[in-house]
Amino acid sequence: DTPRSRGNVLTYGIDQQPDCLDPQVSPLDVTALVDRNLFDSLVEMAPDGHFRPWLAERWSVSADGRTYTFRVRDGVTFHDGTPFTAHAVKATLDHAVDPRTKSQYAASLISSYRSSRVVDASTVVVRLSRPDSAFLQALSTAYLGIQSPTSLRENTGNLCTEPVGSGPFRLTGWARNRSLEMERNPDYRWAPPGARHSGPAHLDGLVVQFITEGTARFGALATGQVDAIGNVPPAKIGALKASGQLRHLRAESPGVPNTVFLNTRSGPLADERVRKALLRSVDLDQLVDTLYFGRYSRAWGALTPTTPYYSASVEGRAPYDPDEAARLLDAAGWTGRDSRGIRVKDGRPLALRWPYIQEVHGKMSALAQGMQAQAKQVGIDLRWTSVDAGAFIQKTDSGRGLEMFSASFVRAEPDILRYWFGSRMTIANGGGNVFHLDDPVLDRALADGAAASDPQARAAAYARAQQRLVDRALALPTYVPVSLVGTSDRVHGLRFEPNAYPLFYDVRLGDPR
Amino acid sequence: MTDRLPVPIGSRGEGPAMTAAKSETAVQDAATGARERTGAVSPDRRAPSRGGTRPAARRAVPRLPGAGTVIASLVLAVVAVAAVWPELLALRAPDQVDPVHALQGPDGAHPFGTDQLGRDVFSRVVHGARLTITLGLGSVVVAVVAGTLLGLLAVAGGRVLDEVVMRVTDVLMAFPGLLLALLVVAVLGPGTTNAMIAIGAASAPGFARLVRGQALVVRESGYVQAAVVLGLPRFSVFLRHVVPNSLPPVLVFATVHTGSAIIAGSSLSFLGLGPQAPAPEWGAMLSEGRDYVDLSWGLGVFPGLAVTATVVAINVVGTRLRRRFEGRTTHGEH
Amino acid sequence: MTTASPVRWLARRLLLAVLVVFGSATAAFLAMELTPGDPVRTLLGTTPQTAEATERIRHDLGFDRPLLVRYGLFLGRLVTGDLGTSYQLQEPVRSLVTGQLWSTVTLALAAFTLALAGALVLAVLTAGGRRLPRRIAGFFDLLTISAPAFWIGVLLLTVFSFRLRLFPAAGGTGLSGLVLPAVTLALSMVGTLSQVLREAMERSLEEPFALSAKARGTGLLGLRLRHALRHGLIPLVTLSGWTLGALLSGAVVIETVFSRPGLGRVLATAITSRDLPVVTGVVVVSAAAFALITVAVDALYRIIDPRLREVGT
Amino acid sequence: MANTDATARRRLLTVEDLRVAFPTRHGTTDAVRGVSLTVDAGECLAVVGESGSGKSVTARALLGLAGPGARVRAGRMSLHDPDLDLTEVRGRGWRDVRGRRIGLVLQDALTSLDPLRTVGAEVAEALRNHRVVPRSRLAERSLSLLEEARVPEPGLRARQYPHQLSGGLRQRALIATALAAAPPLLIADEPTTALDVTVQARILDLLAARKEAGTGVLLISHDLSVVARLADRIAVMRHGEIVEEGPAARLLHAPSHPYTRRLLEAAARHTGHTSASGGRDLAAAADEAGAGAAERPVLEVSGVGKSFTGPDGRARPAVRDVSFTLHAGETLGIVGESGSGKTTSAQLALGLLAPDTGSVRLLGQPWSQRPERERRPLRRRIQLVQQDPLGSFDPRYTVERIIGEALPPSGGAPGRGSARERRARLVELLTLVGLEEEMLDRRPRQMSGGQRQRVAVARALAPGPDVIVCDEPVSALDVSVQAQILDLFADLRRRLGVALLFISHDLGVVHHISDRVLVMRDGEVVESGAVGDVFRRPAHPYTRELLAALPRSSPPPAEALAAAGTTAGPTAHAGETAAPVARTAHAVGPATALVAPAARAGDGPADAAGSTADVAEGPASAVDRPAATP
Ligand SMILES: Nc1ncnc2c1ncn2[C@@H]1O[C@H](COP(=O)(O)OP(=O)(O)OP(=O)(O)O)[C@@H](O)[C@H]1O
Ligand SMILES: Nc1ncnc2c1ncn2[C@@H]1O[C@H](COP(=O)(O)OP(=O)(O)OP(=O)(O)O)[C@@H](O)[C@H]1O
Ligand SMILES: [Mg+2]
Ligand SMILES: [Mg+2]
Repeated sequence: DTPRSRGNVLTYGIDQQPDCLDPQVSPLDVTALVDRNLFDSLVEMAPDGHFRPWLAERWSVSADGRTYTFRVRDGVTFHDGTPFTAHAVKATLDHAVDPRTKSQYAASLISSYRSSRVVDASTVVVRLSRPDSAFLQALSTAYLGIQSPTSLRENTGNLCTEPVGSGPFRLTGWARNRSLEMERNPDYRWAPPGARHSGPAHLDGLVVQFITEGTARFGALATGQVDAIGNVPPAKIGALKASGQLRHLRAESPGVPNTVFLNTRSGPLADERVRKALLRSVDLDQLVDTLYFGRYSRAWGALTPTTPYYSASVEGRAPYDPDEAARLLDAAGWTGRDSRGIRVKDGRPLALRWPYIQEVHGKMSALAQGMQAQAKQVGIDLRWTSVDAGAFIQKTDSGRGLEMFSASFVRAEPDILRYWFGSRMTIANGGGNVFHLDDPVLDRALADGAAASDPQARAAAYARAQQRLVDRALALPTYVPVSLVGTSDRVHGLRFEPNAYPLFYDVRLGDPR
Repeated sequence: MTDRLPVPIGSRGEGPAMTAAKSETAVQDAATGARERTGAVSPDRRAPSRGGTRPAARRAVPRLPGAGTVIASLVLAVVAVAAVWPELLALRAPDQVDPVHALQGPDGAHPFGTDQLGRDVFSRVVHGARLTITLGLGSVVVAVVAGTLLGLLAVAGGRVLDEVVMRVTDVLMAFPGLLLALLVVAVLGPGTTNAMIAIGAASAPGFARLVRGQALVVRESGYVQAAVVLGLPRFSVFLRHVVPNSLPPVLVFATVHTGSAIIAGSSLSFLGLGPQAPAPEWGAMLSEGRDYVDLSWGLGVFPGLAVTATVVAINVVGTRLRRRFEGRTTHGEH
Repeated sequence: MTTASPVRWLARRLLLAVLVVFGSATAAFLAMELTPGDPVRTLLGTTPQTAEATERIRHDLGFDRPLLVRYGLFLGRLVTGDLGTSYQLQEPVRSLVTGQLWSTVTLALAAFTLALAGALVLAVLTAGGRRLPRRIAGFFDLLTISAPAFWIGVLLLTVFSFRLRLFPAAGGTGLSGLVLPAVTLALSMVGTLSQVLREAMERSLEEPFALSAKARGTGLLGLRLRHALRHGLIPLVTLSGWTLGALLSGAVVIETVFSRPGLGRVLATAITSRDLPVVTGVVVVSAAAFALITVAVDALYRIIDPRLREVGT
Repeated sequence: MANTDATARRRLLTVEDLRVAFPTRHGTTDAVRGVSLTVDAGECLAVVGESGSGKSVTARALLGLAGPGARVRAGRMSLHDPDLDLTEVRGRGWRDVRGRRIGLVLQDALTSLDPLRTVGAEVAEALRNHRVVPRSRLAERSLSLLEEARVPEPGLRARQYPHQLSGGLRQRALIATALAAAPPLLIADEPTTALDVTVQARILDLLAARKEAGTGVLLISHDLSVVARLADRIAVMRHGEIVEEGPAARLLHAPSHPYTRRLLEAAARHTGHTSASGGRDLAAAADEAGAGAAERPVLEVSGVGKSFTGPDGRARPAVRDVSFTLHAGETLGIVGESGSGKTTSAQLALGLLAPDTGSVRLLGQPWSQRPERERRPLRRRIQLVQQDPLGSFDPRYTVERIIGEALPPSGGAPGRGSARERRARLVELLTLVGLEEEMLDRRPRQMSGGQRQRVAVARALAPGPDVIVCDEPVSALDVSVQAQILDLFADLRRRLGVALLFISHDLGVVHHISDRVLVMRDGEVVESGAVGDVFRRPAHPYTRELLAALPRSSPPPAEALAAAGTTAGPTAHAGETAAPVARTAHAVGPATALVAPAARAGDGPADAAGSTADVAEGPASAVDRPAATP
């Protein structure tokens, strides 16, 4: 497998592998990464946060914000030869919300979707149940990539394994646990405006190879087994830079950073002072810097800096301050100490249960252990405990049996905050508000942000929301996830899309430059 | 290891013939040959050779402990000290982080270097002994207890129960051990105790077969027949003669098996299903440290060496015990 | 008597094998039932879902029916050879398993062959021979038995792949990608195999027939090859059977360390995501492999040891 | 018969002052201490001696196979013609000696052929090792070798595996392998020990034929009566030394060393030379003790049959329609070759197996038909002494617990108060079997074979049984110990009036102890009757065959005996000076010993050399049957 023998095909090593390639089914990052090459979206999100036409030539929004009318592009064909029309849009959106699809993510992205009506072959009207300023962003993601209606109709059993889109590449093979192969779509002429070229992709093909072990993935890159890798282990950045033939590209992910969500409803963290103490007891600057070798930055707020409407005002609000943490805890009545130095109140130790799933959160174990050790200094016992996925979901579904859990969420849209913190977005309602947080001030700000169409109004509303979260210490943001891509020096033209997934359409393999 | 964990190697009772209560000597040998050689001597071996000049008897003469045994015992002693009183050897607390000094190579202050959080690898290895050994020994205890109960039940409970128990062990053995352990962890959740149970459960069927085979041999023995002839009730014959005489070989095999149990425990930890962080279990240390091996080589080498040395030592000492025991039971004349 | 029984014997063994397969599938089914948490929610992953959607899926997958009914349906499908469709991957389990089987089988066979060859060479060259080579071989055995496979794997990978760049670092498809994982697995087995083989050979070298053979002028090598080896093969075959059986259901840790596809990892993932059809599917396949290997092992005994040909069962 | 012309023969082997020592944990064991011997072509030198006397080690040392770690030294150890100094042979050099110059038939005949290879392959191996014939002729030559070794149907046998052959056939095949490369000297180490009497004879015939053909034979045995048939000269070994050596006739008739005499006594007893006189003696004694009770039946076995299901699912009868009655105070012997159903019969009698047909009554009550729970109270009335005393004890128990377990729960006071009584009872039992009180603290492994069997007997006596079933109670024991145990049985019977069911494959032993005897074959009783009658006038051909196969040393006329006793000088090579003639002269010989088994030589009445003449005439041949495969 020397690089030469692969010809004009790029091999990309990644740690995750897709479960299902039907974009409307899978919630995984890697699905978006792969499907972006197979599917096109109605609209494209520009780096500055506004939307540009793609498969939709143009669109209009009704005054009440609940009706979107799309005029779709001509001359687009799916990989199976089906021409792209307004019917495909309706079929895809209906497919996303169809319970039989068992969508794990796409449906929730367009939870406001009510119905579509095909006016003619090139016009489709989409009705929403409420104004949704995040709707276009949702449509811009790969998760709402448009599928061939023929395939949706006739291929129902195999949508996961034989996805049919209109993207620059089409799927030719998928060996589970090993690799996934795509070849160039020679008819492709409908690249989005943000692309650097038009027409078919430069690459003849694209191979995504699944290499779960970070060291092995890096080794594969270093030995030329692959041309590029995602999720470069931070520990290997030094080696990567030291090698003359390797490059690395970096993009901070938009959305909610890696965040520890706190049980504000019961247990010790129901007390705001304890939450604030917790935030001040961990030296995230140092931990994140050490553990991620300076490649990641710590997060201050509930949105990452690259998310639209990020407010820098939250930065530096809750710095590492163990003395202040101790004062707060004393004030909250956690004054006793047990034999291990953990604070005690009313005979109960200050223990915070923090369950995690090895496969999902295992990679942040070092950070958690660092936080654990530091929190222990001020007398807080962080119980970072691995549990089975079933048990974890049982806990998060009920909001009981845990004080904290961590998650991050990639989405270039501030409305994501509502998903996690909106009082209505409890688990039962398909949201992520595990602890039934009910903060009217926050709710108002989030509602304002979602309803407003004026950018300035949105910015103000989301700034209020972000500040509120920090002021009340409703969550403990840790670090900003970064999409770290390492490439050999033969790889040119690699870019990131707004959600920080690498784009391969413009990539060219050439001589080292 | 990984996938070796399941079988207490060679303990599949009377061997591959899944049934066979009265097994042929050769089959027995096949089973016993696989490392256990617990002295399950076929009962009907006539004794054509008078006197003790059969060559096999020569092995019975216990040799003086060789250098290997001495070194192994020393290693075990050090491990035991570390397990019982880690503070005596360790330089600092195992969970004391020091991000500023993360990933340093071995030097005076940190004989084994530091890990990604700046924790002292040496101290963690020392403190890891207790967990690792607990996990190993604990799972062996689980396996022996469960296996023994199951095996004795099979022998004591009559044909139907025997058949049922044996089919159950067949099924359990058809599950590769690590996967069985994974299933058990899935049911019980990760953690030290559950890992112990998981690994124990994976090797219990092997022990059950061993105990059963042994008990069947004992049941056919002259002294059990003698007790029956004396008119002792079945149950008391079983309790007084069959049980106590079936167990010693099992216990001896358990010592040898402890080594594989430790490796199995570490494998489970390696997969993140063992003791919880920041507990310095050796397998977990290797698992967590594997991305940093090139930055701090001590992190990738010493915990592995610790597992290996401990298991080697247990094997050496266990094998010696086993040999002695064999010498005593199978060639009793000496 | 010598020839009449094999057919009956085989029939009985195959019947038992089928029993074992069904038993294993049942055990897997029950284990999945016992696992805490709502299976439907678990297989939907950590992304929250609305209650209606969850219920809908629960109904679709039949989880709203009583346990016994589900078990009955499960068995029914199993009898017809239908392993079902993965909840998680929405792909037929049969194709999923066959897709992984090749990788597992190549690794297992390669590692096993290496280990067997190593063990044969080690044991035949040293059994009953001079003290020093025996000691060295014995120590090598012990070392390989005692070093955790994942550790050996990480070390080999670091040295031969990252440093020396002799072999691909990850999931190589060709022969070169097979070398390191196979060697790692082989190393973890060779010690046990050679120990067992050597011990059995040495035991047989102490038997009167070996002395007899010596007394008629047979040399040590001839003694090992013509006499002791055959005797050593019996425990070796037993052990090989289990080892291979275990390998065929996947070497989870090795697959993880070397980022290789394989049944083991599929199963491990399926267990954590509660993908019952995949779990039972893989268990059925590996139990079947195991049971068949056991039959093969027993058949081999009969070939190796003529005494067993007449013993039956 | 005598080797008068020994000097004329070609010398094959000279050994002088051979010493073999084994290093052990407690220093070195001197297994052989200064043995000298010679063997000529066409001559048989027999080395006899008790177990552990160093016979096998001597033999193995000649081939460089004394054992790992053995230190072998010799003043001289050489083969002749061509001369080869064996002390100079090293490493691979031995391979030319083994099989080519000296053939060795190992002691463990039944296990000396590789069970995983065909008999033919084993024979061919010897041929191949020494390149006796070209490869192409290996098979053919193997067959002719088997034929020479008197293996019937050699073509079939060559393709069979050892376990498919009977013991006798195996032994012959083994001899064929040893003779393959036509070594001028053949060493046969206990070639007949593990074999049935009927087979023994044929093996000896075979060796005799080789001897006639000019092969020098070094025959090793612990049994003088076996070697008597073949040996030209006999060397008696003890504690690693040759204590006496001389022409066979002289040694057998007029042994000079006391140890030799003891061996002869044991041998005589073992083979049951004399008529039923011994048995009658004992029977008479029993009659006196048991007086009128003698006719009361204690164990009635009527028409029992038992089948075992073979591996192929077919039932195979182990015992068919066996009936017998054992009366109080009587001893009933059961003889028969291996697999004839003796043990099964015993187990049926004991109620350890349920008969398929027929029934057993114990003390007039139904026994076999009852469920075990009801049988339990009665169990103490019928006890068992097993073949392997060591195996019959729980290895963890002390003698006190072993016998204590058998004592009836103390009657009156159930509390601790009876502890002393129990102990007194234990001591009493030990005394009865001739053991000291100190034995109580021993564990099975800390006792000798004889002591163990005594403990086993004490345990059998402890519940106060009416019947004791003895299943091969002495066959695991040394010849000399055997005698002691047999005496013990006789004594106990006389004193306690217990009825014995005595099982053995050894006719001599059964003859010695029984009143009546049952001869079994293939699960059936072929003959039964008073022991004297059966032995003197065997009715069934099989019984005759059994008796005929008994090895015998020619019984010397009494006068000759006396003469030999007085005239034979000390011929022993080593160490021991010959015993004073006077002490040995007056009552030497097998006959004497037989009559008074319990006694040391000299105690018994010198009656009855009157003899086994009739025993000697049986059909001298019968074909070996392959051992039944289980
Ligand atoms: N390899 C050995 N190592 C140590 N001691 C041995 C060895 N071989 C034999 N001996 C000892 O040497 C002595 C003589 O043994 P040998 O086998 O020659 O006896 P034997 O006369 O043949 O007895 P038997 O009639 O039981 O065969 C015994 O005490 C025995 O224990
Ligand atoms: N438990 C059993 N299962 C199957 N077959 C048996 C069993 N016990 C005995 N047999 C068979 O029954 C037959 C008689 O055996 P038994 O042990 O009674 O013979 P024996 O006369 O005592 O022989 P030996 O002199 O060898 O002890 C043999 O063919 C034996 O193989
Ligand atoms: Mg001997
Ligand atoms: Mg018997």
